[in-house]
Amino acid sequence: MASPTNTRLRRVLIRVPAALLAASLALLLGWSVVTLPEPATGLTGLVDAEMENSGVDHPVTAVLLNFRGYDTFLEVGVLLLALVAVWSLYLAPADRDPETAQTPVLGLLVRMLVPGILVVTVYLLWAGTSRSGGAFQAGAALAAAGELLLLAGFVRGRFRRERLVRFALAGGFGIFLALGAGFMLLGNDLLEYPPEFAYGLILFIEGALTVSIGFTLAALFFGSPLEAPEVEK
Amino acid sequence: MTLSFWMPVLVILTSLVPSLVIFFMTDAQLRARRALYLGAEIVKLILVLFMLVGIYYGAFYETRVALLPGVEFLLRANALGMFFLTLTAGLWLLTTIYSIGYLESSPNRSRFFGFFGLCVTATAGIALSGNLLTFFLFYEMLSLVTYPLVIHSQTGKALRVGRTYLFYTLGGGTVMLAGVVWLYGLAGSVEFTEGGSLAGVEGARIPLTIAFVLLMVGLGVKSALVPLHGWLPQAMVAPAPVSALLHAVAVVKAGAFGIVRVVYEVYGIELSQALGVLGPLGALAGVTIIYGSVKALSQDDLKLRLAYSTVSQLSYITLGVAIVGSASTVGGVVHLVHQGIMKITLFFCAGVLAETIGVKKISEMNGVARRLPWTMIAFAVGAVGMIGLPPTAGFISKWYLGFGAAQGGAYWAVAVLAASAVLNAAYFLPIIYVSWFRKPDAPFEEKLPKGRFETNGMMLAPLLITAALALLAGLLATLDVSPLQWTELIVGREFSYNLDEILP
Amino acid sequence: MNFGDFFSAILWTSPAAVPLLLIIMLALKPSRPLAEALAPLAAAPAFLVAVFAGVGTVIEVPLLLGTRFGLTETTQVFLLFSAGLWLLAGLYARFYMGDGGPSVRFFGFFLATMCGNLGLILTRDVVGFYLFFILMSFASYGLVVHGGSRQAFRAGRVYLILVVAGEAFLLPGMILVSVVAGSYQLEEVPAAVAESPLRGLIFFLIFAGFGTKVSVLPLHFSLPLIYPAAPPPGAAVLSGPVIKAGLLGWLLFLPTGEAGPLFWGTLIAVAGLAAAFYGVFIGLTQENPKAVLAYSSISQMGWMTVGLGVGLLAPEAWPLALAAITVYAAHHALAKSSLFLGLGVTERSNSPRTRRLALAGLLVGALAIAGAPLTSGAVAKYSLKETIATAPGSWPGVLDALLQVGAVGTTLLMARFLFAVLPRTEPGKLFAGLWLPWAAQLGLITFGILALPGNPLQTAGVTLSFSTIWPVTLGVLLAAAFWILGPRMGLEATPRVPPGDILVPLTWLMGLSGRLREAGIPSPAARLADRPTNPRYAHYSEKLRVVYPTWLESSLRYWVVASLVFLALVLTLTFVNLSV
Amino acid sequence: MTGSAIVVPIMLPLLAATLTFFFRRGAITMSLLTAAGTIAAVVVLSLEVMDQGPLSYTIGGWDAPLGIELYADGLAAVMLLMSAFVGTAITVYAAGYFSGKPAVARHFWPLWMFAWSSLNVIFLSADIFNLYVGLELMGISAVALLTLEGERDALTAGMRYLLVSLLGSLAYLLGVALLYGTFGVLAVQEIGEQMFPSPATWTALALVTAGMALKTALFPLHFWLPPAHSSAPSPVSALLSALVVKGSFYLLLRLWFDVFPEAVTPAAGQLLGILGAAAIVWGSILALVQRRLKLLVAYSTVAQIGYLFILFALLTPEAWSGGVYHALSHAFAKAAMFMAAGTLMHALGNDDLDTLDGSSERFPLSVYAFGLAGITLMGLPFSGGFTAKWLLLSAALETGQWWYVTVVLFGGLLAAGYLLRALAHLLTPTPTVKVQHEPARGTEATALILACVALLLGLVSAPILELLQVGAPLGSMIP
Amino acid sequence: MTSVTLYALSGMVVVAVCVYGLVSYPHLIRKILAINVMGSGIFLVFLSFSRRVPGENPDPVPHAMVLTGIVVAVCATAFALALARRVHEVTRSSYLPEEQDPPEEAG
Repeated sequence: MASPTNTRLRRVLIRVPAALLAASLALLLGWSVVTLPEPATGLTGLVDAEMENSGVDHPVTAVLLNFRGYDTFLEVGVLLLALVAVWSLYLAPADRDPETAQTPVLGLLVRMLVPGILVVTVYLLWAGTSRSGGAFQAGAALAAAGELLLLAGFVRGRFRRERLVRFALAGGFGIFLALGAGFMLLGNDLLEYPPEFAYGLILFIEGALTVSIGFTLAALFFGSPLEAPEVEK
Repeated sequence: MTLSFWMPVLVILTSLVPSLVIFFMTDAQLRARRALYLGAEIVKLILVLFMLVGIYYGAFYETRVALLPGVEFLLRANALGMFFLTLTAGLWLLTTIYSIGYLESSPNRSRFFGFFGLCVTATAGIALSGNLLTFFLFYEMLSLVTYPLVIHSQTGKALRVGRTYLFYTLGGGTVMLAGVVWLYGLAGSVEFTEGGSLAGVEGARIPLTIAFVLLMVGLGVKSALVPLHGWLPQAMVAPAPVSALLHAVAVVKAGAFGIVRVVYEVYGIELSQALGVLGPLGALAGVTIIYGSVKALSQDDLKLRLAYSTVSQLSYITLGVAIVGSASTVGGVVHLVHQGIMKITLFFCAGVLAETIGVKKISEMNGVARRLPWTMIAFAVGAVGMIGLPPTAGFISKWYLGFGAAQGGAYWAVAVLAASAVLNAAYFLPIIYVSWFRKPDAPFEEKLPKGRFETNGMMLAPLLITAALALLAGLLATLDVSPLQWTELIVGREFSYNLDEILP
Repeated sequence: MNFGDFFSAILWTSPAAVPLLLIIMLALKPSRPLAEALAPLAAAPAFLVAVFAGVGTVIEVPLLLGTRFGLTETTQVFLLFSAGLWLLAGLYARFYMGDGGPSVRFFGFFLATMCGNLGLILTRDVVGFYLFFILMSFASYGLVVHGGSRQAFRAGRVYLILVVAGEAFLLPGMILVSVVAGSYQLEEVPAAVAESPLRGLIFFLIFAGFGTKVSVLPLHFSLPLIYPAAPPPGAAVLSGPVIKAGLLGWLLFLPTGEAGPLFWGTLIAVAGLAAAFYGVFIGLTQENPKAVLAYSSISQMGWMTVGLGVGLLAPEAWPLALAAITVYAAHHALAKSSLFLGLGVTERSNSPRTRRLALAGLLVGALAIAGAPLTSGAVAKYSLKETIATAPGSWPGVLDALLQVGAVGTTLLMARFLFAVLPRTEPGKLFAGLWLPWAAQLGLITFGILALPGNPLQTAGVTLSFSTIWPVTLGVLLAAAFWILGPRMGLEATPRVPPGDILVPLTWLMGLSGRLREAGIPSPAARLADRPTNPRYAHYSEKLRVVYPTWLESSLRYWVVASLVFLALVLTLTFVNLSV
Repeated sequence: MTGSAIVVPIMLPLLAATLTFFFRRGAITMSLLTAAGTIAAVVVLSLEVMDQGPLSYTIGGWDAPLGIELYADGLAAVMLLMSAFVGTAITVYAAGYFSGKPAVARHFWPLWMFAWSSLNVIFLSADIFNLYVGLELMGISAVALLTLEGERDALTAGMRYLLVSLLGSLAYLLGVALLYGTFGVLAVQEIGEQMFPSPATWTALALVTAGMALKTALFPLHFWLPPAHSSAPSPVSALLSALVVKGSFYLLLRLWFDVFPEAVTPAAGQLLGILGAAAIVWGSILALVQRRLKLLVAYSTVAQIGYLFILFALLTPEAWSGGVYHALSHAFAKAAMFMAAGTLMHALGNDDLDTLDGSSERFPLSVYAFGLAGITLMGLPFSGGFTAKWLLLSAALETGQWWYVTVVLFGGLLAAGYLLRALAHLLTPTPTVKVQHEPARGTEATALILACVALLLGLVSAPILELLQVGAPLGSMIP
Repeated sequence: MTSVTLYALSGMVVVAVCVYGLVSYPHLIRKILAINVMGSGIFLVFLSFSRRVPGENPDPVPHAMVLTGIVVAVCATAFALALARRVHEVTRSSYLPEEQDPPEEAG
C-alpha cells in the first residue's frame, strides 16, 4: 500500500490535525500563562541578600557561578559529553584543501580579525564579574576565532600533540571539578568557595572555562576528531 | 535458635544442597555423584523419621522468617505435613536407586539428578509449609523445576509436551496466586491452623467463595481434576523414573495435598460447608474418577493407561475431602500414601518393561510374565490395589471412603466408587490376563545384558519393595505403624473431628 | 496373648493359613516337591476345626481391619461338608493331574480358592468375609481356564465379567451393611439391616452381589460354560463349596428371621421356582453331560432359593427353614461333586467291567440328586417340604405340588445326563486314588443320612414315604419311554440350545458398537474429533496474531502519529484534571 | 551538614569521565575503581539513610530556595544501590566486550561514566531545573552510547531516540518554566508545600508527565525503544533497558509524589494506570511474534515498564513499594537477559531465533542466565519479580480495582509465553552450532551473577523494603 | 495584560509552531531546527517570567537558567547535526527510515 507519506493527500492528512493540535497546545499554554498568580514571586530578594558574600557583584554571574554553581558545573560536563559524543561518530573530516580556500581577501581579513576577537574575549571575561558577560560569552567569541581559522585553512584539523589538545578541551571541566571537590577536603560543602577568595576563584574558573568552551565549540563545529586516528575505525 | 527452628530447614537443605552440587558435576563422575546422592537421601530419611517420632510424641518444629513486612516464610512440621513428607522421602530414595539403574547409559545425567533433587526439595517444602504463601512458593517452584525433567529427552515432541505442561501449571499457578493474595488481603497472614484459620472471618462470603474457587483451580491443575488434567497423559513422554516419582507421587500429590490443606486447615470444614463449596467439588471429583477410568479403557500405550488411571485415582482424595465425614476424610488422606505406593510400583514396572524388553504397548505384552515373572507379580499386586480389592492398601482407602460417604448419606459417592472399581478391573485385569495367560507371539528383544535377575537389580529391588509395602499397608492396617493409624492421628488431632465416630 | 490364646489363634487361622503357606512353598523351587505332596491334605486342619472346635468361640486377629474367626451352627455344617469335599477333591486331583508344570499351576489356584472358601466360612466379620469371598472368586478363575483351550478362556472371560459385576454390587453392599450395623460383627448384621431405612437397597445389592455366585436366574449363564471347561476336580469344587459360598453370603447378610415386608420373600421364592424349572427345561436340550449337570445345579440352587424365600415369608419359622436349606446345601454339594468326580472316573475307565461299575456309581449319584428314597436327596426334599408347610397363606399347597413336579423334572434331567455320558471315553490311567474318594462320597450320600442327628431309623422311615417314591418312579418310566421310543419318534431333533443360552444375544449386543464402526458409521465422538481445521481459519489466526500487530506497531513509528499521540496525551492529562 | 558520602556517586564517575577522556590507556582500571568507590559510597549512604532518615545536602553552602540541594531518602537510596550494582556489572561486562575494539572502547568509557553520573545526579537532585540538566546529560550520553559502533540501524534508531529524548526534555523544561512562573522557587520540597491546583500547574503536570512518559517509553509512546535497545551493542542495550529507562521513571515518581501531590487527581492516575496495563498486553503480544532475540527482549522491556505505571492508579503504600521493587528487580533481570542475549548474538553471528537453536550446549552459562532472568520477569516465586507482583496484587485487591489484578496476572503468563518460546529455541538440540567468535572472558559469568541477584532479591526483600519506607511519600507500608 | 505576559505568550506561540514544524516536516535537519527553536521559545518564556517580578532589576535566576539552557541546547543541536550527517553518510538519505520521502517533496 503506498504509504500516505509521499502523496499530496498525505500532506493534508498530516498538516490539518497537526495544526489543530498545535493550536490547542498554544491556547492551553497561553491560558496557563495568563492565569499566572499576579504578585509573581521570585528569588531576587534572596539573591540580593546573599550578594555581598558571593564574591562578584553582577547577580547573574553570582547565581551562575556561586549560588547555582552545580548547574553550571553539570552544564560544562554536558559540553564535554557532547564533544566526546560527536567524536565517537568518527565523522569524515571536511575535505577542504588550504590552497584554494585562502583567497587573498580572506587571508588578510582573518589576520586582522582574529587578534581583535581575542581582545574582545578578554574584555567579556573581565566584564562578567560586574556587568553581563562571563565565561560563556567569552568562550563563544573565542570559538568564532577558531572557526575562522579552520574555515580559512590556517589550521588543519589534525594536531600532533594530542595530550595538549585534550587538556585544552577537558581542562575547564577538570579544574572546575578539582576546585569544587578540593575545597570539600577543607570541610565545607561541594563547590563552596570561602567568601574571601570567592572573587579570585570565580575569575580563575571563568578563565579556564572560557578557553575550554572556545576550543570545544570550535571542535564541535569541525566535527571529526582533532587528533590523528591511531587506528582505523 | 533451638533444634525446632533448624530441623525443617535442615530437611530442605539435605535435598537442595546436593542437587545444586550435582549440577556442576560432569557425567563422568558417576561414583561420586551416586554416593553423594544416596548419602543425602539416607540422611534426609533419618531426619524425617526422627521428626516423625518427635511429632508423634508432641514435639514442635517451626521456622519463621519475615519475607515481606506482614508476610512470613513459615516452615512448620505437623502430622499431615509429616505424612506427605515421609511418603516423598521414602519413595525418593527408591526412585533414585531405580533411576540409577534406569539411566545407566543416557546422556546429561547430572542435569537430570540435579533437577530431580530440586523437585524433591520443592515437595519437601510443600509438606513442611506452615502458611498459604510458603505453600504457594514451593508449589510454583515445583512446576518450574519439573519442566526440565519432562523435556529431559529434548526431542521435538518432548518440547511440545513441555510447553503444554508449563501452560497448564503456570496458568494454574497464576490463578492460585490471585486467590492467595485475596485471602491474605481478607484475613491477614493465612496460617494452617487446626479447624481452619479463616473460620474467624465473618461476612465477606462471596469473596471467600471466589477465592476458594481460584485456589481450587490452581490446585486442580496439579491434582488433575477433569477440565485441567490435559497435561498429565502427555507428560508421560518423560523417562520412567520421572513419570514414576513426579506424576504418580510428587507433583500430583502436591495438588491433592494442597486441596486437603486448604479445605481443612485454611477454610476449616464448617466454613467450607457453610459456603456450600464442597458439593460441587465432590461432584467434580466424581466426574474425574469416572472420566479417567473411561479414558484409560481405550489406551493401548501402557504408560498412558497408567496416567489416566492416576487422573481417576487422584480424585479419590478430593472426593474424600469433599464428603463431610471423618471416615471419608481418613479414606481420602490415607489414599494419598496408598495410591502413591501402588502407582509408583506400576510405573516402575512400566519402566522395566520398556527398558528390558522394549515393550511399551499393551498389545505387545503377550506372555510377558514368562520373561519377567517377578515384575509382573508386582504389577499384579499394584493393579489389584488399584481396583481396590482386599487385602491391598487400595481396598482400605476405598473402604473408608465408601464408609464415610454412606455415613454422611452421600450414596452417589458409594455408587461412583463401585463403578470405578468395575472400570479399573476392566482396564487392569486384561493386562494381567494378557501377560500371564497368553503365550508370547514372538521372542522378546533383549535390551539389557543377561544379569542374575530378570532385569537390572537396581530396578527390580525398588519395584518389589513398593509392591510389598502396598500389600503390608493393607494387611497390617490396624498396626500403629501403618499409614491408616497415622491418618486417624491426623484427623483426630488436626481436623477437629472427634474420633469416636469412626468405627473401631 | 498368653499361650492359650496363641494356640487357639493358630488353630482358628490354620484352615486359611495352611493353603497360603503351601502356595508359597509351591512357588519356591526347593520346597516344591514337599508342597506337592502335602497339597491334597491342605483341607485337613479345616476339617479338624469343623469337627472338634466348639461353636461360637471368636478370636480377634490383627489382619486387614481386624478380622475375627469363629463358628455358628450353620457355618459349622458348611465348614464340615466343604472341608470334606476339599479333602476328597484334593486327593482326586493329586492323581488325576499327575505331576509336572500344569499340575503345580492347578494346585496353586486350587489352594488359593480353598483358602478363600474356608476363610469366608470361618470369618465372623464383614470385611474378612468380603476379603475371602473376593480371593475365592478370582482364584477360581485359574481352575476354569486350566484346560487352556479357546472355550476355557472364553468361559473364563465370561466368569470374570460376572465376578467383577458381583464385586461392583458387593462393595457398596458391604459398606452399607457395616454402616447400618455400626460395627463389623456379622451377628448384628441381619437385625440392623432389617430395621434400617436402606433395607430395600441393601437387599438388592446383597441379593445381586451373591446372586452372581449362586447363579440366580438372570445371572446364571456362566455355569454352563465353566463346568464343562474345568477339569473334573475343579468342576467338583466349583459346583460344591464355591457355589454354596454364595448361598452362605445370603444367609449371613439378608435380614432373615426378622419381620419384614413380604415383597422380598415372594420375589426370592418366585426367582427360585423360575430357576428350578428353567434349569430343567434347558438342561434337557444339552449335549455335553457337564452342561446338563450345570443346568441341574441351577435348578437345585433354585430350590434352595425357594427355601430362603419361604424363610423370609415366615420369619417366626426361620430356624426350621435355615436347617432345611443347610441340609439341602450339604446334600447337593456332596451329590453334585460326586457326579463330576464319577464322570472323571467313567471317562477314564475303558475296560467294560470297570465301566459298568462306574456307571452304576453315577446312577446312585443321579438317584440321590433326584431325591430317591434312602438317599440324602430324599432327606433334603423332606426337610424342604416341612419348611414349605410353614409358608403363610396359599403358598404351601402350590409349592408342594410344584416340588413334586420338580422332582419328576430332575429325575428326567438325570436320565438325560446318563444317556449323554454313555458314548464318552477319555484316555488316561485309572488310579485307585481316583475312584476311592468318589466311592467315599457315594457312601456318604446314601448311608450318610444315618449319621444325621436324631435317630437314624426314624429318618430312614420318612424317606420311604409314598410322596418321595412316585415322582422318581414316574420320572424313570418317562425316561425309559423316551429312550426306547425316542429314535423312532424323531425326538432326537429336540432343539439344541447353545450352552449359556441368553449369553448369545448378550454378546451380539455388546459387539454391536464395534461392528457399527467397521461398517463405516463412526460414532459421534469420532466424527467430532477429526474435523479438519479448515485452512481459511488458520490463515485468519495467522493474520490476527502476527500481521495486524506488526502493522499497527510500525504505524506508531511514523513521527506524525507519535507526536500527535504525545500532544493528545498532554491535552487529555490537563482536561482530565480540569473535569474532576 | 552530613558526611560527604552523598556527593561521591556523582563526583567520582565525572572524575573518571575526564580521566578516561584524557588518558588513552588505563580506562578499564579507572572505571573499575570508580565502580568500587560508588558501591562503597552508596552502601554507606543507605546505612545513614536507614538510621537517620532522609538526608539533605546543600551544594555550595546555600540553602534550599537559593542554592541546589541533594536529597537522599529511601527511594533514592534504593535507586542508587540499583545503579551502583548494575553499573558495576555493566562495567565488567563492557571491559570484556570491548577488549577487541580499541577505537570504540576509546569513547565508550567517558560516555558510560557520564551516563552513570547523570543517573546518580537525577536520583539525588532535589531541584527541578537541576533535574533537567541531569536529564539532558543522560539523554545525550545514552544516544551517543547507542550509536557507538556506527551500524546502520543503530544510527537511525539513535537519531530517532535523540529527537524523542530532546522533545521530552523540552516538554519537561516548559513544565519547569510554568512552575517557576507560578511559585518562583525551584526546590522540590518548597513547591510541594505551596502547590495549589491552577491551570498553570495542571499544564505543567501534563507536560512533565507526557515528557517523562515519552522518555520512559510508556505504551503509545514506546515506538523508539525496540529498535534502539535491540540494535545497540549488548552492554549498552543492558544499561539502556535496565538503568536509563528507570531514570526518567524515577523523575516522574519524584514529581507525582513530592511536587504535584495536591494537583494530581485520581483520574490522571487512572489514565497512567490504564496506559501501563495496555503496555503490558501490547508489549507481550509483540514480543510473542518477534523473530530476533534482542527485539523480543526489547519488547519485553516495553511490557515490564507497564507494570511500573500501574502504581499511579493504585496510590497505596504497597503499590508504591511494589512498583519501585519491580523497577529494582527488573533492572537486574533485564540487564542479565540483554547481556546473555548479547553474548549469544556476538558468538553466533546474528540473533535470529533459528540460528540460536541448540546454543545451550555451547553456552550453558548464558542460557542459564537467560532462564533465571526469565524467572524474575515472569514473577515466579522466590524471585524479586514475585515480591513486586505480590505487593501490586495485594494493593489492587485492597483498592478493589480487580482489572489490574487480571492484567498483572495475565502479564506474568504472557511473559512466560514469549520467554519460553525463546528458551525452547535455545534448548532444542542441533547437531552443529557454528560459533563465530568465543565470548569474552568475564561476560557470561557477569550475566549469571546478575540473574542470581535478581532471584536473591526475592529472598532478601524485607530489608530493602524497610529501607524503601524511609520518607515514602504515601506513608510507610510497615505498620 | 502587561507587556511581559505578551512576551510569554509569544514564547508559547513559538513553542506551538515548532511542535507543528517538528510534526509535519520529515526532513531531519528541519526537525533538529524545530527542536532548537522550540528551546529558544522556552527560554523566551523563562525570561518573561523574570521580568514579572516587582522591583527594578529582573530576577537573575531565570537568566542563569537560560544561560545554562542555551549551552545545553547548543550541545544537543551540535550532536544532533553530527548524527544527522553520520546518518546521511551511512544511509544516503536524510530521512528516518519510516518516513522515506521522495526528494521532490523535500522543499
